[in-house]
This record gives sequence, structure tokens and C-alpha cells, in this order.
Amino acid sequence: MIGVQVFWLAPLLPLVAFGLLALGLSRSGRLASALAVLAMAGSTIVSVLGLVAAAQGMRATVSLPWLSVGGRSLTLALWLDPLSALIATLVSVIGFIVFVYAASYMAEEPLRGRFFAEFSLFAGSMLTLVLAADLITLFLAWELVGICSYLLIGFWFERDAPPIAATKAFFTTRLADLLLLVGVLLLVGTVGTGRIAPILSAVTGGKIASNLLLFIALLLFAGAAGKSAQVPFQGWLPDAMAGPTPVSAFLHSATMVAAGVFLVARLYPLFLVATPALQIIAWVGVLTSLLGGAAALVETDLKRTLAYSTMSQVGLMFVGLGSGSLLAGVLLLVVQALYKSTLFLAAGAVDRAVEENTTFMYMGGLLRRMPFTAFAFALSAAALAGLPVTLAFPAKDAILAAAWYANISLFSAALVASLLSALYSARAFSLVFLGMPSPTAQNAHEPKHGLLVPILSLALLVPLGLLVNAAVLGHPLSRLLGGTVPDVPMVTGVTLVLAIIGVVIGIGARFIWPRALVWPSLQTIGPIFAGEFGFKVLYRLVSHGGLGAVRIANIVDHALFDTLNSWAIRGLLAFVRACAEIDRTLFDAFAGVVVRVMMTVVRASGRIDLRGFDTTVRDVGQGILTFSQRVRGLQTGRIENYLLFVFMWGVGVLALAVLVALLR
Amino acid sequence: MSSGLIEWLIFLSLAMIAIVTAAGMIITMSMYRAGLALMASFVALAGLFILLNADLLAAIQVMMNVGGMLVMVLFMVMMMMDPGGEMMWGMKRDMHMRGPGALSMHMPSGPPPPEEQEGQLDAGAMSDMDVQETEVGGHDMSDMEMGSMTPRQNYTMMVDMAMSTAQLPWAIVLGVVSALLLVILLILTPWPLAGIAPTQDASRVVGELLLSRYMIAFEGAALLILAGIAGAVLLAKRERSRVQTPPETKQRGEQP
Amino acid sequence: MSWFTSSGGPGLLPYLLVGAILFGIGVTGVLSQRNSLMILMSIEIIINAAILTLVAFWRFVRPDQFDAQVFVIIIVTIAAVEMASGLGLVLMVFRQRGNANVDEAKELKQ
Amino acid sequence: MSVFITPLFVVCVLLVGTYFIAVIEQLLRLGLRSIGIALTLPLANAIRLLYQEDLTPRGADFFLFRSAPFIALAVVSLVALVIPLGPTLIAFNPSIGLFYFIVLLSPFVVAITNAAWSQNSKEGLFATFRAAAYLISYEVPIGFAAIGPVMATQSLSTQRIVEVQAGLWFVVWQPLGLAIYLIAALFVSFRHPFDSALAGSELEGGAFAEYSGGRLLLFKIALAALFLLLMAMGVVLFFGGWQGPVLPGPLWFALKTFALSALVLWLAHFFPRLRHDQMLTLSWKILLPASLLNITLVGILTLTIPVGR
Repeated sequence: MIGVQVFWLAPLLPLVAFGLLALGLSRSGRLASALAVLAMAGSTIVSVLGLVAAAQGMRATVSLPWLSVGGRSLTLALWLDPLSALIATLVSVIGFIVFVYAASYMAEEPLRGRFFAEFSLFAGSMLTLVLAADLITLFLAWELVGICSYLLIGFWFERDAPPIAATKAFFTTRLADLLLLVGVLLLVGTVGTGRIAPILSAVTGGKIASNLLLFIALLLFAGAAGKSAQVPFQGWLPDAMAGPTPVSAFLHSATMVAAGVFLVARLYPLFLVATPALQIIAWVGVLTSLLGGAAALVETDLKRTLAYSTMSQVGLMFVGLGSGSLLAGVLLLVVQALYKSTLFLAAGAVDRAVEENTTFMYMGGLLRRMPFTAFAFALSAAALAGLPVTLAFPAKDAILAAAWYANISLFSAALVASLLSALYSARAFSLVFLGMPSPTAQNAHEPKHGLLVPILSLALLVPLGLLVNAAVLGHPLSRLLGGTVPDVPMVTGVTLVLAIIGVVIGIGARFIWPRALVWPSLQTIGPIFAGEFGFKVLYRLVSHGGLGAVRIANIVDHALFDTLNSWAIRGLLAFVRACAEIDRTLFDAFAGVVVRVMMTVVRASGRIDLRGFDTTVRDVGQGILTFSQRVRGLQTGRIENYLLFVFMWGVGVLALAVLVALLR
Repeated sequence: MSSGLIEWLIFLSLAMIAIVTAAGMIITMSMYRAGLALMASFVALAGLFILLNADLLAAIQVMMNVGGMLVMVLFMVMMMMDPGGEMMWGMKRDMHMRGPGALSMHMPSGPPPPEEQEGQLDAGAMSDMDVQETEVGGHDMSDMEMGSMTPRQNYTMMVDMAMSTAQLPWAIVLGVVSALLLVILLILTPWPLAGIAPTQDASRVVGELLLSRYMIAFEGAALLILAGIAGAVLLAKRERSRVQTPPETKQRGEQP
Repeated sequence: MSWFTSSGGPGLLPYLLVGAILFGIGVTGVLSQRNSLMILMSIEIIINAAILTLVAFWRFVRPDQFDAQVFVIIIVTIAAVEMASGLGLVLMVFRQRGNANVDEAKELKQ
Repeated sequence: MSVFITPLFVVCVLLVGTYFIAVIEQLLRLGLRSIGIALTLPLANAIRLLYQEDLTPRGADFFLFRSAPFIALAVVSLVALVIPLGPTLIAFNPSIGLFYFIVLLSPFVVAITNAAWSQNSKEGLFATFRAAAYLISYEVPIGFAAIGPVMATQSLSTQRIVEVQAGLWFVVWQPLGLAIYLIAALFVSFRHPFDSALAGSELEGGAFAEYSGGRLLLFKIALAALFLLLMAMGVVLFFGGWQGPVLPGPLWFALKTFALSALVLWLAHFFPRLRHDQMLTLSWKILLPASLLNITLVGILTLTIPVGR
């Protein structure tokens, strides 16, 4: 089978493309983009072949001896197994489409040669990471991915925001990478080899002490959290939107963010054995998911909204993984990659259409202007919200079902996160495509074919992706990876209902409420709701509880809203805001408490000092002062005199050595 | 003559060259000559390495140090105004100073003589001294009137030309003491001698060692070289903005 | 005395003596020279004395293990780096104050 | 006795070779028809220089000025020791022969800088700077170009490099290395396009401005001999040394060396003299990356094709 023999070409082709471009071919932008797209197409074919081979039960390993350190030989090794083949196919397919999109998106960019060189390196290193058969290779690719993200986010380095965002992303992930490195080295040092398969068998064989294993698992997860923007390291992700849109599309779907989830999935047996690690992962995931969803609800920038939604989705993946179901996490990873990249590509088209603006203020009513883009966006937003776009149930169900089996409180938190995802996806869609068009949106039109075709083809892949584990096809993913996706009918029902409620609220906020405002007595307030910030004002009004909010709320509340509905929304939004508030202030408050405690301790000890040791200290100080007045003469400030002292000391040491030798 | 005797003779002559030229580096007047002396010392050391059966190291020693010293010499000639020929020598001779001409001068001891109220000779003569050239291109000191030099001027000139600092006696004492202590230590310590001679091909074994056991050190040295290059370039680079802007602004100010 | 001769030729001790004398000369140079370039050169003498000692030990104590030669190569490399960065520093000092004499650099005191 | 005979033999061979190099130079200058003149002119020049008055300029550094030509000649004859003339005809065959060759090239530059500095003139000082700057810039490309054959042979011994080329000359698959080596060799030997340190019109003879008589003759011999040796090493590295059918090894070696020298001298004719900054640019910006590329290519070829072993 040819897929087994050539699978190592998948990462190699983009890397070779990078090499050629770096060697000077990048001068011509057209040539660079053609070369990069060709390389990606090649690696797509190769990885699909590899996936077919892996599905037929074939495995392969390719290794290249690198160097030997301390008697241990390190090899660069790639292997083909179901998980790596699946994710590699995902990366290369999405990569190919995004590359095609980027070829026309960046067509006017003067430096696109450099862009495509870095982008190829990005894709190549991600494919290396996915196919890596040993942890050292994986770590190298991991670092390369980090560097590429730095380069790509900061691609427009002459602007203000990108360099800062790039540096932030780089250092945040770098910190996490350091922890990962420690974990990897500990693991390699303990097991004695870098190969993943022996490591996993050693781990499951119970050859490592459980404390050490837990420590290693947490370190590895810290690295994964850094790349996947989980809670302590989440700050870089929204800022990373400063890069070009294809970068965001790729980075948020299949590459950088997926790397963390992939790492946990790759070493899943290790996490299964290290007992509390999975619970921690699940809770971190659900926390991130809630925070991300809450932030996505109040964000006014389209791309940043999508970034927060990525955070929340990746959090849900970790919930799935942390609940003990590998398949649920991987399934969401695959599906999320498809619809999130579609969303980003469509967002890029929308930005282009409304004159490079990214905030919602400049959008609205684009449905009629850009029907195809709207279709693609709607399809993938529906998938994001959790509606059953195709015959299959949404991927989130599996996560929630897994959480149901694991822990009821985890389940309810995940349920809230899932509701949030329905809300924000519906909100984003309605703000962009429905309602009254803004002045800039008046002149919007469909993007050129070079952008539209990739968007539509990716959008059409979304239902296919959802079908990846459909019962109709006989659960192909389960058969590929082994094991089953958890399925609880009750949970599915609850999720579906919640998703529908969320979508209805989200869209209805835009549709129904302005229509209800046609009451003559409230004509004056109408524009507020019909205008761009219907949602924003609502959120502000409910959550702030301030003076202006109260005024508007009184009118709205008494005059028109169904009280129940209003209260539900209000409670929800208060929660949302509170979450956002916690996110912002929790760490500050903690730091404040620590500082206060420290200050009290310091003051107390200072008081003791003053009373107890003062006199003695003063006497000693006086002595030292007089002594040092005499010593001061030694400090001439001349280098050669200092050198003389240094060498005198050296001669003294020598004399000591001679004395010792004489005495012996 | 036995081979041992020949070896002793070669050793003694090489050691003599190494020591004498190293000492010559410190006491010679011209820095170019100092650099050359150091180079000669290193080449003699390379000869000692060959005597010690370390041919590879001898070659490396010559390659690294001859190139390095030549660059050093270049810097000296460029920066320290050390022009060619016997200029310093001739200057010393013309000024009727004591000691052999080629040897360096040391800091004058004692406090400086009091400053004269009115200069007997124009102040420019001192600063122009080493710039004056004859039409042949050589440096000529004959037009300096040495007799008219005041004690104070003589003193400042001695200070300018001194190659060593005022702590020269201390330095000599410390050098001698440290060498003596080392010698005592070397004689007192019983070294575990192995009575065999090396047999393997050094270049192959060293190469294999460098790329296996000392891989990290090797890579670290590479990193260090990189850092050294970057640092040296950064340090030696002229800062354009600071150097070039003031004349421009001055010109702009003068033009209107 | 077997330290002194080895199969007729010079043994370990003569080489070590040469190394010690070179070290002393280097120390004298470092402490007495006025020009910072000359100080750098004196440091080179010290380093070379150390290298000579190392090679002599290799030859007479452990001729079957070539680790000492590896160390010598690395020391020579590091000496070259030190020289390069030292030259850069001296060049900068020279640009700032017009000479590179150590006894005129007294900022440490002020 | 061989200790005394071998150097004598080497020096004799060197002198004869130098004579032929001079003849080739004259032939290129005068054309093939005046071969009689070309054969006698070098000798006549040498005799003229020997009878010239030997001047030492005022204020010149006594020792350095006098010793510089001898240092140059000594270095050249030391370098000549490692050139293999035939299967067993080699004066000194250490395991690091090629490294030894490259290392001993730098003391030659020291001789040139000594000569330039010691003559106490402005032109000489400029020549000092230029010569020292060239030393830094040629060392790297020539070393990297010579690494190609070493990688293929896996040995630094010159004799071994020749033996390995019995089947296929290295020039066939390392033409880039040869080109770099030849350019760098012209650099090293201060030959025509790269002779601005000795530039006749520009610096009035540069490093040799104040030299005359026997010392100048010694310098000229040393320079020509250095060029000859570099060409000989080029033949060793890339053209299979003494390997060849029918004829004896030394003859093949001499034929190849002189053919290569004639070719290089002829090609060098077509280029104008480079300014010193252009030379540095050429060395650092073109030759260095090209030699790195060459090493990469040779590495890949050595690993994939088993020709070199």
C-alpha cells in the first residue's frame, strides 16, 4: 500500500517548500504561493492515502538517527497510526483549502513570499508534530509551531498591534513549553526512550511511580494548555487575531490550538493512569469554556468573538478528554476544526467586504449582499451552536454524554457552556448578516472567486465532518480509533433543546424584539434596539445595573417584555458578566491578598526589629563603618589595581595548595 | 647522537624561543613587534605539541593563533598609532633616553615636576611630534630640539609613551611568585605516569569524541562563537544615528 | 627521576616547568601592561600555558584517552571568542575616549 | 641521510616548477610564437635582480625587513612537503596532511605583512592592512572548498585523497568546490585579479615597494612557488593527483599541475583587478555561501552515491 510507504512525505513537502522559499524563491510572490499550495496539495494526497492505509490496519514507522547524548541515541521518527493519520489528514485538508484561500487573500501583499514561506513551515511543522513517533521530535515540531505562530501573528510587523500580540503569544506559549520540556525530559529520562509506543506501554505497565506520573502528566498538560489557550495561559489567543485572517483560520482550527488537544489525546493512556490528572483537565476545560463563552457574548469584534468561541470549544474538548472519553474529544476536535476554519474564512471575506473593519458596528444585514458567504457562515455557525446540521448529532453531544457519565456538576457546567456557545454563535450570525445594514455594509458584495470557492468547499466539508461518526455510516471514527462514543439519549435531548433555545434567543433578540417595539408609545426607544447595539445595550443594561441601565430597564421591563423571558435573560447575562468579571479580577484579588498578608508580616517583623535588635545592630554598624572607612582606600577605581587584587588572591590560593602539599 | 638527545635539544630550543618571545612581547616597545613575538611564542608552543605527539593540536594552534594575532596586530597598527619601521626606536635614540632602544618605557616614578608658567617651545610641537613626516614617507624626528624640553614636558611625554602602568614592580613580583609556587607544586605532586605512547590517529578519535561524548560542549562552543560574533559586531558597530545626525543638524543650521 | 625524562627525551616535568614560566610571564603582562590590547595578549599567554600543561598531562598520564585534546580544542575556541569580544570592547572604549589605556579608565570610582 | 636529502630534493623540484610557472606566465603574455624568449626571460630577470643593488630604506625595521623573504620561502618549502608526487614519492605524509597545508598558508601572509610593515612607508602600511584582511577572508572559503574531497575520502591525508580518486576524479561531481578553490587559491597567492596588496600601479609595489635585488627575487620565487603549490594541491584534491594511465605518476602530476596553472592564469587574464572592498565582498558574500552550498551538496552526494568511498 503506497500510503504506508510515503506517509512521511506529508510533513516533508511543506518543509521542502519552506526551504526553497527561504533559499530565495520567495522574491516572486506568485511563484511562492503556487509552490506552497502545490506542496500542501501533495501532502493532502499523501495524508489521505496514509489515512486509508491506517484504516485498513496498517502501521509504519520511519526514523532518522540524529545524535547520541550520554549514551542514548536520539532519533527523529515519524509513524503512521490511526490517530496521527486522522489528524494529519485533517491538518492537510484544511491547510490546503486555507492555502488556496490565502493565495488570493494575500494577493496584494508585497511580502507574500515571506508569508507563504512561514505558512509552509507552519503547516509542515504541525504535520511533523502530528506524525511524530517520539517525544523529542514532537517537542521540536512543537517549538517550530510556536515560532511560526510568532512569525505569522507578527506578519504585519510595521503595524502597532501585531508585534505586541506576537510577542505575547510567543512568551505565553514559551512559558508553557518550558513546563512541557521538563515533562518530556522527565518522561524520556524515566522510561529511557523517546518513542511514544514504549512510553505508553511502560506507563500502562505501571513501571513509573504514581506521584511522578501525576507530576509528569500535569507538566505535559501545562504545555498543552499553553498551546490550546487554556485557563492560566489563555491571554494570547484573542490578541492573536492581529495576524492575517488565513493565519487565524489555520491557527484556530487545525494547527496550534489543536496541538494541545492532540498532545493529550496522543498520550491519553498516560493521563488515564495518572489518576487525578483527568479531573483537573476536565475542570480547567470547563472553566475555560465558560470564560470563553462569556467573553464571546460581550465582544464587539467579529474575529475576537470567534477567538473566544475557539477557547470555549477547546475547553469542551478538554472536558470530553477529561471525562474519560478519548473519542468525544477527538470528534469535537475534527468537527470544530472544519467549522471554525470556515467561520474564519467567512469572517475574512466579511472584513474585506466592509472595508477592512472587524467590529460588528460596521456590519449587519449582509445576508442579502453576500448570500453565499452567509450560507457558509450559517452552516458552520449552526454546527458551532450544536444544531443537527446533518443526520448526525452534533459533536458536543458526545462530550456532554461523557461528562454525564463522569460527574454531574461537570455536566451541568458543560451544559451552561454549551448553551453559551449556542447563544454567541447565533448572536454573531445575526449581528453580521441580519438586521439593518450599516453604512459600510451597504456597498458590500460577495468576495472574488478565489476567496469564495475555498469558503464554500470548506463549508460543504462541515456536514461531512459531522458525519464522521454517524450511526448511518456505522461509526467510522469508532472503528478507526477503537472504543465507542458515549451516547445518552436524555442528554442528547437536553442539549438539542438547549441549543435550539439558545439559537432562538440569539436570533430572536435581533428579530422579534425590534418588531415588538413598534408600539407607538415606545417609538423613541426603538432605534436603540433596532440599531447596531441591541445586544450590547441589553448586556450593559442588565449586567451593569447602573443608573442609565435602570432607566431603560424600567421602561422596557414594564412596558413590553414578558417578565419571565426578561428575568431569564437578565440572570443569564448577570452570570455572564460575573464570569467575565471573575476572569478579570480573580488573579488581581489573589495577588492583592498575598501582598497584604506579606506586608503585615513584614511590618510585624519590622516592629520586633526596632525594639529588640536595634542597639546591638547600631553598635555593630558603627564598628563596620569605621572599619570600612579604612578599607575605602583600597577602592582606587582603576582596573589594573583590581586585577592585582584578584591575582593576589589567586597566588594566595596557590600558596595554600603548596602548603597542603608540603604538609602531606 | 641518540634520538633522546636530539629530542632534548629540540625541546630546549623551542622552550627557549617560547619563553623568550613571550617575555619579549611584554618588554618590546612596538606593539607590532609584540604581536609578532606572541605569534612566535605560539608557533614554538606548536612545536612543543609536535614533540608531545599532538600534531593535530599543533596545526590548530598555528591556525587559530596566527590568524588571531594578525588581526590583533592589525588593530594595534590601526588604533594605537603604531606606524611601521624603527620609529619608536629612533625617537628614543634622538631623545637621548637611557636603555636599549627596542625596549619599552615604564611609568616615571615620583611626582610630576611643577608646570612652567611660559612654554619655552610652542605647545604644538608635542602633539605634532608623531605626525611629522618627511617627503619620503618615513618619520623623522631630527627637527625636534630635544635640548629645549622642560622637565614637565619630558615627564608628560614619558607618561604618554609608557607601555606599563605604575604597578609594574608588583606585577613582576606576583608573576615570579606565582611561577615559583607553581613550580614547587609541580615538583611536590606525585603524578601518576603511564609509560606508554599514544598510538591512535588523533584526528579521527578527537572527531569521534567531539561528535559523541562531547557533543553538548561542541554545540555549546558553536553557540558561544555565534554569541561572540553577534556581540563583537554589536559592540564594534558604529551607531549611525548618534554619529551622523549632529553634523547634519549643524550644517542645516549654518546654511541659512 | 622518571618525571624528568621519558625514554631519553624530556619527560613530564620539563613541559610543566615551561608552562609555569609562561604562566608567570602572562600574569606579569596582565598586571603590568597599560594598553588593554596588550592585556588581552597576555591573557592569551596564560591560556596557552594552560593548554601546554594539559597536552603534557595527556601525553604522559593518559595517552590512550583523547579527551584532553577535545578540551584543548574547546579551550582554543573559547579563547578565540574571548579575543573577538575583547577586541569589540576595546574598540568601543577606544571610540569613546580616544585611547585604550586601562589606567585612564577610572569611572568605577566616580 | 634522508633528513638532508629530502628537503634538498623538495627545494629543487620547487625551483624547477617555479621556473616553469614563470615560463607559462611569459608565454601567456607574449604568445606561443616567442617560446624562445619565454624560456630565457625568467632566467634573465633573475640574474638581473641578483646583480641589482640591495637597498634597505632608512628607518626600516632591521630584523623584520631582512627576514621576511626568508620566512616566505621557508613557509613555501614547508608547505611543499605534503604534496604527493607519486604513489610513494612524498616527503612527509602525516594523517592531517591537508590540514597542515591549509594551516601553513597563513604564516605566508605574516611574511607579507612583515615585509609591508617593516619598510616604514605609507604604501607598505596600506599593504599590511590589505594582506591581513585577505588572510581572514580567504581562510574560510579555501578550507570549506577543501572539505568537499575530505568528506568524500573521509581522511585528511593527501596521499589517501589521491588514492581514492582512482576511479572517478572529484572534479566530476564537485565542480563548484573546484571553482571556489581556484578563486581562493588566486586570493592566497596574491595573483592577478586579487593582487591589490602588491598592486604595482596603485601602491607602487605595495608590500614589496622598498625591496630590490636578491630579496625581491626571493619574494617573487616564493610567490610563484606558492601559486604552483596551490595548483598542485588543486590537482591532488580534484584531478586525481598522480593517477593516470601509461605514463609514470610524477609525470602525470606535473602535466596536470602545469595544465591547471596555465588554464587558471589564462582565465585570470580576462578579469580586471578587484578593489580590496570588492574582494572582501566576493569572499564573504559569494564564496562563503557558495562553499556552504557545496558542502551540503557533497554531503548529500556522498551519502547517496557510494562513489567516493
